[in-house]
Amino acid sequence: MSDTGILIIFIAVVFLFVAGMWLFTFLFGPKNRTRIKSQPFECGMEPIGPNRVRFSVQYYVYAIMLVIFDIEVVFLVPLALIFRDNSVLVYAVISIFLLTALFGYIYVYKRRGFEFEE
Amino acid sequence: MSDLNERVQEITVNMGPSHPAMHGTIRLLITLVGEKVVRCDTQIGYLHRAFEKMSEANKWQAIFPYTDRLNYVSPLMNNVGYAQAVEKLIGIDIPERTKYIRVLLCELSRIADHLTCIAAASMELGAFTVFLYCMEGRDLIWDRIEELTGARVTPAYIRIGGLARDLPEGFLDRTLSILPRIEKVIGDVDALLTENPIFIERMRGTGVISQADAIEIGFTGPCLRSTGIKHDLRKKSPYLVYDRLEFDIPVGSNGDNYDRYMVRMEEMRQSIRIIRQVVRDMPGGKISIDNTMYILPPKEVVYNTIEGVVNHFKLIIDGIQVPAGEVYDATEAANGELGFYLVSDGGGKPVKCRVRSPSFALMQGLEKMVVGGSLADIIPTFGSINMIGGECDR
Amino acid sequence: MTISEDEVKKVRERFESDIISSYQDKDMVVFILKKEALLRFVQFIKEDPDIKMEQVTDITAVDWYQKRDVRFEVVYHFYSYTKNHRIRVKVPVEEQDPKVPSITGLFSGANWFERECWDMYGIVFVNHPDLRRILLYPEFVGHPLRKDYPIDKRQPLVKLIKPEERRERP
Amino acid sequence: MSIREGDSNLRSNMGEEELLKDVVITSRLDESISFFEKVLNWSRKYSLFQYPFATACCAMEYMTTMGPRYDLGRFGAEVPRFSPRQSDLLWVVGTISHKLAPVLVRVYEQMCEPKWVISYGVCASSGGFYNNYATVQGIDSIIPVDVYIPGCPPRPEQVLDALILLQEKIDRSKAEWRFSKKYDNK
Repeated sequence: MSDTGILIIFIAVVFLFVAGMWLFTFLFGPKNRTRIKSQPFECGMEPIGPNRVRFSVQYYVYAIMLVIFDIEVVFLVPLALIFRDNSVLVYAVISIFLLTALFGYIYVYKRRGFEFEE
Repeated sequence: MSDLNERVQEITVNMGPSHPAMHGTIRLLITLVGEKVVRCDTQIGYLHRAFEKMSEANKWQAIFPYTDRLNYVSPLMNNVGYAQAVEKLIGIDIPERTKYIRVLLCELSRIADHLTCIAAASMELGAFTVFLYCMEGRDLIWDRIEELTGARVTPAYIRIGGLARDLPEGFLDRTLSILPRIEKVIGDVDALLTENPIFIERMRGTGVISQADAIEIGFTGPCLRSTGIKHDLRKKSPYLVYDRLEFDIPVGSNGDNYDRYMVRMEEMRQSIRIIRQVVRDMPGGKISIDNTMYILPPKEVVYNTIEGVVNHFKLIIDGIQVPAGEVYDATEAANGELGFYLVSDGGGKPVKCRVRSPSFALMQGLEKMVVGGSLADIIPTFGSINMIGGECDR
Repeated sequence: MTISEDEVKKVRERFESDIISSYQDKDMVVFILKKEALLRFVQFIKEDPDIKMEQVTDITAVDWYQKRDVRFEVVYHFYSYTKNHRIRVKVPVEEQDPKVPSITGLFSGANWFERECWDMYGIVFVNHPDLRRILLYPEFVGHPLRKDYPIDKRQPLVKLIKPEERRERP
Repeated sequence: MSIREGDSNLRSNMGEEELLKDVVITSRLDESISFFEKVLNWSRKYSLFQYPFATACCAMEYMTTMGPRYDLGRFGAEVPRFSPRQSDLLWVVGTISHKLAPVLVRVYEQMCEPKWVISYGVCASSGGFYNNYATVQGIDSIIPVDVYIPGCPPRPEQVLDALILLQEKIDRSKAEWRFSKKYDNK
């Protein structure tokens, strides 16, 4: 089996698995949409007030920073696995990558993005 | 960043009755700005089962099963508190052995109460292992209570003027044998939680209450001792045989959740110490007063003599004739001062049987402890108050 | 556990006209007081250095329905941590105008106890911060702990299914 | 509670001829349980996600039932899901007061369809000895209930037995699936 054959099988299995799961839940779950069931669950009480409310922007900033530094780590792991022969090239690539991330870190630190105001 | 925060709107969150951390019976209407709590309207009453109305409809000795279900984590303490108040109203004195047995049962229930509080509080912070250890520890205690009284959670074992029955054979040695195992459970919980950085981060400095606020709101029990006030009714106004036992009162320093946790852990060790002393010098003798005006005559008298039958019948039908008057008697229950205010007009049923429950006063202070903190701090604060629905809503 | 004789004398001659009677109960001194003097009395026992009541332990009411001419009696228990003694203050309240001044100004701990007393007995605590029902739901009509309220008069919020219909569910 | 051996109406206790005796040979489609539905019932009965609606003293006994000694996890019903959306077994544990009744009805309404209710303890089943103005006299007056557990509080063994009874009830009942029943979506 050539490489592409295995890839196709893999994709087919994934697709079948997902389609099967969806089909099962669609077939076996009886649907009974009532008014109360469609309301949000608030510990057994009627929901109070709008839930679309303007909250502080620092949560948004926090989320963005998480994405940046998380993806950065995600890239490092395969890099370390593939380049096992620790040649200079590997270190060069990694250091360039980390340096750019470091600049971002310093910028956010200077703009006090990390302080979380209560 | 501060200039970005003006136009933040408040959101009202409903931490309602059916919430895993709210023990099913408390509704907090919390107003948040971002994650900071601005207002917290505590609503109770979801487990109001009309204890007073039922006690006015029942006879004096028939109220014991209702007192079991006040603080259902340490039911024997409510029984002892109620029985002691009625005995004070009538003016009878119970034999020595009964006093020692009552203290033994109170301290066993106190350990079970603190174990349950720590189990629930730590489970809500994610430490499920501590929950399982504490449940195992509590089962050991409930085995002894079940062996003695027949029921695990609702014993109804204390009677006015004595006890339902005497200790079975070898009960005291079996009680002594479980103490090291409970100490091991407390040691495990201690090792798991006390120096755990996450636990300290969540508990230290959250839910703080000052001494002045604590006294004025009516805090009693571990929550008051955690603010640094050395107040315990077992020492301040000793009842039963607490004046003959030596134990000391653990006191916290800055009234936050961590201190409440440490006070409860230390109190469990003191209770074990008390139990050892009680078992060591437990006197012999009978367990009930023999004035059958107030207590049911023994079974052989009832079955063999006509007076016994009449006496038994009269007590059951008309209830114990408590002389007119009123009394307020407070005992140190697991959560604080449990007071019974009884008013009698000489009949078989109380005119009023009021329970001053510690959880009711503690819940008043929840707003003061929670406002200003973040939303996540409500869970450990509420957990460490150890509010019990039956006792708070009666 | 009881306050000493001279303190009782001091209180008595200070509130001569307002105290209906005061006596030594089993372990506590009891003062029966007129409604009007309650605030001044509580202010006095809070600030007086000898008595120095620091905590209101409990506020409740007793309903002497058809047993006394004055039907209600609001009962306060005070406790002092430093002196370790307690007193009980009883305030008779007629049925026609069940009003008592609220002491939440002096003791913030009295807030919920007064709300419960209003919820259960219908005794209004004048200028209490927010006098709402605490144990029962707002739609509840009447005050259940009064002796003339029947014990099983239920006011359900949810439509109850009749017993015979319950069995049909498959 | 039924004693396991002596209980005659349990399928596992029946002899060969008895099993066939009460099998209704039905020609009507909607009464018979097809093999496909038996598989569905079997999968549902051993993976019950529970919603512990715990209020009063029975909650203490419920904690020990979930605890290490009387482990509820042995019967496939151990995972407590605290949202009605992800749970299909509602444990009503303890006294339900009239103030809490609307909350219970709402939680029951918001649970997804193949749902069962166990009323845990006498207070939930019939109001217990709180026959007064504050307590609902039995939750079957507000929501349909499948299994009642007597006892105040019931011993953990009773609770496990009730769970097995519910599993047998699921086994015997017709399985609901997407087109099995027309719901009038009110």
